[in-house]
Amino acid sequence: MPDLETFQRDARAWLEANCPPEMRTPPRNEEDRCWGGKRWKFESAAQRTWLERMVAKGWTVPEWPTAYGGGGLSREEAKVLRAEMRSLGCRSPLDSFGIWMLGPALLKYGSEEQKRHYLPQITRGEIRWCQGYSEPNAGSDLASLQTKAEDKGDHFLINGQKIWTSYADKADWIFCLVRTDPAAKKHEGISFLLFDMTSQGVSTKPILLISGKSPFCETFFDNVKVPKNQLVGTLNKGWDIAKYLLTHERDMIGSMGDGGANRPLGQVAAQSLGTTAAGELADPMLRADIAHFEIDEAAFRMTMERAGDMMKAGQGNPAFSSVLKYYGTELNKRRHELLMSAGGTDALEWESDRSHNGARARNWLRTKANSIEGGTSEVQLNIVAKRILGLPDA
Amino acid sequence: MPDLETFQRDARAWLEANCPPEMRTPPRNEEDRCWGGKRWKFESAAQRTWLERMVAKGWTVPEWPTAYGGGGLSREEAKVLRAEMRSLGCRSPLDSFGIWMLGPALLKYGSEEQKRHYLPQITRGEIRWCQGYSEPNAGSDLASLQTKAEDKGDHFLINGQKIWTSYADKADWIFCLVRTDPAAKKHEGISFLLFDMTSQGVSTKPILLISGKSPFCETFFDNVKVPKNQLVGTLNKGWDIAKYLLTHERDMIGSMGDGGANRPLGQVAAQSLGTTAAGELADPMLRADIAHFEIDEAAFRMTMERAGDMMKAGQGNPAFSSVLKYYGTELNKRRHELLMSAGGTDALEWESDRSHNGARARNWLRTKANSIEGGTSEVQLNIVAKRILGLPDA
Amino acid sequence: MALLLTEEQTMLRDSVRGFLADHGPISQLRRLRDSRDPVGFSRDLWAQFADMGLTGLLVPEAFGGTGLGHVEAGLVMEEIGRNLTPSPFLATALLAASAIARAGSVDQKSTYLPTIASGKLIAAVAVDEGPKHRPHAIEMTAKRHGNGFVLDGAKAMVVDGHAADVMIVAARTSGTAGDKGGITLFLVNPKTAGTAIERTIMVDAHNSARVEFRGVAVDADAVLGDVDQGGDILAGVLNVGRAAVAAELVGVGEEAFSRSIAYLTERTQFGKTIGQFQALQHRAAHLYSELEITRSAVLKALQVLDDDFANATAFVAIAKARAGKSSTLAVQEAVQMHGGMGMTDAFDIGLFMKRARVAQELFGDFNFQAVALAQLKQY
Amino acid sequence: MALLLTEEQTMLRDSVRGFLADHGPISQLRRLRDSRDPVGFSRDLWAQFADMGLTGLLVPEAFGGTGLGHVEAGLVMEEIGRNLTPSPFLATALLAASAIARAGSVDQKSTYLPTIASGKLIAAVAVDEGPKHRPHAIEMTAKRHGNGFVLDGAKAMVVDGHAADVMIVAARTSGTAGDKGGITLFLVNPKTAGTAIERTIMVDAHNSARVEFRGVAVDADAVLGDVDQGGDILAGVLNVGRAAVAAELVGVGEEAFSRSIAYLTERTQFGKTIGQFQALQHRAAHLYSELEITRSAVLKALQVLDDDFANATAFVAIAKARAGKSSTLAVQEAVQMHGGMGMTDAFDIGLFMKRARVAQELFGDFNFQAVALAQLKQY
Repeated sequence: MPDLETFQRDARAWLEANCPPEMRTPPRNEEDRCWGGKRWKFESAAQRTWLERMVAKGWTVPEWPTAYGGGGLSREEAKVLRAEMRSLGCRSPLDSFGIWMLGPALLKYGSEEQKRHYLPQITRGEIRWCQGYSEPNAGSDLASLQTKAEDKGDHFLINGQKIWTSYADKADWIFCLVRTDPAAKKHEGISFLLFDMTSQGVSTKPILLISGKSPFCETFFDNVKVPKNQLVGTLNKGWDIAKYLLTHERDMIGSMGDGGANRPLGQVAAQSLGTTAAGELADPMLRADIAHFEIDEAAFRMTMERAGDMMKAGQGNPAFSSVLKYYGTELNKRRHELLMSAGGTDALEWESDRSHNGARARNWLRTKANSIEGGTSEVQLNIVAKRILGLPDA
Repeated sequence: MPDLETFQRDARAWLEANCPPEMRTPPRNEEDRCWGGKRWKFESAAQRTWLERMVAKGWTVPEWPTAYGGGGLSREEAKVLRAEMRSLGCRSPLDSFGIWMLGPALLKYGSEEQKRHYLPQITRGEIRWCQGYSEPNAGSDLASLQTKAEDKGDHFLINGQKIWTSYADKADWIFCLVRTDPAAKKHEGISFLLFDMTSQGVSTKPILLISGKSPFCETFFDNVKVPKNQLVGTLNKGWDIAKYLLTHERDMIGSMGDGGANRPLGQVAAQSLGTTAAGELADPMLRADIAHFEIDEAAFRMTMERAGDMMKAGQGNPAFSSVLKYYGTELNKRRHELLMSAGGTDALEWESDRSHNGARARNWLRTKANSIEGGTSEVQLNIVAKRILGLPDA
Repeated sequence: MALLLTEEQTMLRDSVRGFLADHGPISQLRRLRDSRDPVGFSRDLWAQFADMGLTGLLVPEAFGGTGLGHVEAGLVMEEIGRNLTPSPFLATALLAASAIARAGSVDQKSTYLPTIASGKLIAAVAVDEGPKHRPHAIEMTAKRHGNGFVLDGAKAMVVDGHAADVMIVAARTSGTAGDKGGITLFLVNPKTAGTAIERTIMVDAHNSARVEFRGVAVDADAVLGDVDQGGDILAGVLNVGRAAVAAELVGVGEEAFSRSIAYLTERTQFGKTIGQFQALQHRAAHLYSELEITRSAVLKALQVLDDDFANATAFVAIAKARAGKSSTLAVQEAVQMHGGMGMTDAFDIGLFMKRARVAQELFGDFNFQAVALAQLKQY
Repeated sequence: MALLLTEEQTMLRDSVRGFLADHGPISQLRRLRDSRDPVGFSRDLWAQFADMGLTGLLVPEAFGGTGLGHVEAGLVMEEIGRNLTPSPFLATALLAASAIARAGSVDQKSTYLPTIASGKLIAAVAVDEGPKHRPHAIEMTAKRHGNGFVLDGAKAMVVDGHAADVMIVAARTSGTAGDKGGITLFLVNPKTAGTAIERTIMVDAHNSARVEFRGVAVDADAVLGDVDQGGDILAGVLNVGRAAVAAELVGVGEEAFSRSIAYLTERTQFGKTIGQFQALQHRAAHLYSELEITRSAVLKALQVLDDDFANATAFVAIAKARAGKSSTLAVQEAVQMHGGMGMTDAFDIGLFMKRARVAQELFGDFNFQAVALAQLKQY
């Protein structure tokens, strides 16, 4: 593939010339990640420069069509680009629910007018989006959502409440599931709307988690007016879009459980607990648990690899992502339980400098949500039982 | 309690005088246990003498009324008697489903005439009984049994098939659940019948298990005539008797998981695998598993003790026996998995003298039935969820 | 003896249960935590404990206590666990009182036990030095100096160390880290020069401190028991602590469980009460079995401490191991069954998970107890 | 390389799958078992293996083989596992062929490899001496005597040892039990005086023997590889064996699983197909996940054996550990889900449980692999 080699050489040269050195180090904290949006304050000139240059190339979204501000790259080219960015240590120029979630949905379900209007803004990081899916009384049964949108002629009138809205307090716009036909069956009266978070009647409230501060909010809608042209797809067919996006989200969360970049647990434990004269971890029972974990984790990483290869080869069941989500998140919880065990009481300090403000404990607590968010482990097991194993409904 | 002390002294004196020395050693094999019945061949004169003497005292069934051949002892006296027998190492004079199962059912549900007829025979070991409950298509759903008993005026006509009938090929009579009203709801058309296994139309076939030979049989009924006075309790109310007996059976099987008499696993494993210089089992991962098991096993034994004490004190939920059955059998399966692990390939020999004809492997395989027979683990968990935790039906 | 509570014990449990639900509920823990209370427990509640005779539960009647036993101590701990009540009960009324009552001189008993029983004295026991409970690994030294000793070393995870009026400190008078012998216990006034106390804010908002001793001089009569013989006393004290924390974990686990069951019968999803889903029913039933089996092991250990204190180690190890494991399962299942709500600080369930994690470490986690048992059983 | 089968590999799998389902099904195992067949495998089937080129799968083409790789070997083992086919494939075509092809002299290769490839020679590898796989614990000695060696010792769990025409025997030429060095491999004719073979009837009705060597004299050219250097060759052979048995366990586990799923959709209880019960659905879905994750690990190990043979140990340990654990879960769940029927000898499901247990032990059980991995990772 001579073209791909040329592309690789060119991409590398461009990255070397254009990626500021400060943007070639891993983000140290939340602020080092660029989320964009109307209220965004760049951390540094380099962060701004890097975003602007990548936007100009269309490489904040390398595979989107150039007509909408994308890079127009093929899947293979995009893969090469990502590999080159990784090899140079380039940071992501823009993190965005617009790119990860809304964009794919608009590309598939949006009108041409909506694509031309919203997608370029997303690629440039001009609008920061949040996702209005979950509701307090819905939980795993997402489709039972109650936030209603009444047809008022030229606009919808929105009333209701969302929960687990990530960065709702920082977002400019929301993509939101609402009930437009309360009389229909629960999956058939839902629509997918976009609207401005500064609209009259929108308010947000951050959620404190057991691990401490979080990006999550409760979001309230009190007689919010939304123009009708902000409906995406067909009225009352929003559940199709939701399902499409949920699969995306599942893949993302499942892959977080990979843990490939993490230090081997055995080493971490040996550092805090020491080893015997024979070089064995000083806690023999913990050693057994860690060996068991590392076997499972390694095998899971191989499964991520195999699932990726199957996808590329056009093999495999799409519901397999539920296996990855289920196992990956349970594995990640196990990892953090073992880290806590290795850390002992040192890791239980919540506010000291010594414990980096309880970092290990907070991470541990945070992992408990892994098997809840993006579809609970129970929901994933239901999916596997039905869509892969073909077991009958109850 | 001066009376109890007197009883203890007298019982001990009697046992010392009357229990033949050969009957004061643990049974070495199946044949050493006395099951009685018309076709019974005593292994030794001592076995016969011991049975006859105990029968004469009513002590094959110490707590049954003397009118029916029992010993008429109080619960406390019976406990003292058992303790004295244990302390002298006396064998059970008579093993019998008549004593364990049918007797209690007759005492509770039988007519006075039936009690006077059947119970003394049971106490004397004259009739060997088997239990006709399970059917091939029923399984956990015992009440869906299909063996039918048609009312033919002076008798019932039985047609159908039972499975898992222990010692059906050696038994003289059977106590059997049959469907007497096919039109009624499944729990409401069942009756409890007694009949002679030598009746025309009864045949049996032993079942070979994965562990080898077994006492279980398939039992077939082809137009078997049963006189009507052999119905126990009310017609179509046999399910009440069945439930009563199932609880008995559950307690018996649950208590088998106790394993109190077994050698500590750690010692068994250390014997076959050796220990390190530090005195630790040479397989560190197996050591971890065994320690975990022994903790659970010890705690389970304490729970058996507590459950017994609660029962005596009139506290506790009768459904607690499901906890014991569930946990005890799962624990016993774990024990045998660990024993196999400690035994390695030596324990996998199936026919050698070295392996005592595969004794360890056969026991291991046999334990797999523990969580199936007498109500599966799944059924026990359903019972706990509903009757103890009060969770709603699906 | 029956493996059941006696009538008196049941009455005590009921009275403590009602009392703590009223006066030491989770809202109190939240208030202490959110206000960053410098003491971290309620002194009022402790005074009420004294009025009820609980502060002197293990103190002999001759020294002003109620002279009850370990089963009674466990009952109180269980209710403390159920309510997540921060209280000096564990360190002062159980650990310190037990150590002094069993090993103290007549003078020491007269000095400390009545004030513990009256609720006037807060005490702490300082054993561990690293992140894991390893009582034989003590490195802190006590060197003879004149008539007394000089203490040097640092202790971690000293429960109530920031509030203690007296500390029982385990230091090495001979041997080296890893030796079972050579440990001596000292009664130390934390105001003594050279003592530095840092209160550590823990994940569970319960109280703990790190304590440094730099050339801390103590008199010879500060020795509790005999020089070099502290290991045996300590073994007994730690067994009391393990059984007590196991009882607390029973309370933590069962309360988390009963809240989960309540949630399962309230919450609806997909048109059903989630408690109708069989997969959750079976997990709940399994968890119930685990908790009941743990309850037996804990009661047994407490009874053996009462009846045969010197031979309780295996029973206590089984109890603490089981309590750590089954309460961990209970809080994990509780968070998962509560779904997203369980992840919020506004819900109580996360507080149970936090406390269970700390209590799992206290006086040895599951792995510690399992190794101890394997060693006792010689494999 | 993609972690998938290539087109050629998929074709091979499909052809072996069809072939074994027809010619090596479970009924064959039953017949061999119930007739107490003295050989314990079908010589006809082995001849057919030769016709298909499977006997010489790891034999280089220059010596009459097909020169395929470990992934292909794994595919055959998986189908063998699915059908519980007793076959010399593991010991002869994989272990012995691999050892001789990698370490043999030109003479040894010319002598043995073509006859292995043609299906004429049955071989066995004798390593373990005790009940557990402990390759460093070898005590059997080979003492120099004239130009050759004299072998003394006893081997256990020699797969196909009763039928072998040649045995590769690991013995100690220096050092003592526990040393990693000092092992030498010998090619021994089992008819040599002093060799006593006892066929052992195993729980799974597959073939194994115990072999005793009392003063068995062999020539110098019986040495495979170099004297004292057999440990490295053996490590490679054992890795091949581990990965192969892991692949067999994938077949065993998945077949037991798919039979369970079929049963769940057929059997009714309480008016429902039992597959409708959510508790069973979740257990089935969990088990499916475990098996799929194991499948990845096994394929990976086989690929690494093909690509980087010398560095495959960690991958192989992971594969064998996972395969042992998840197949054990699969057969346990299978028996439980089949209820009483699963306990009868008349049903096949128990045979899967038996084979899984033996394969778990072969070349190291889960615990052995876990320790190996911890040692490799230095903790």
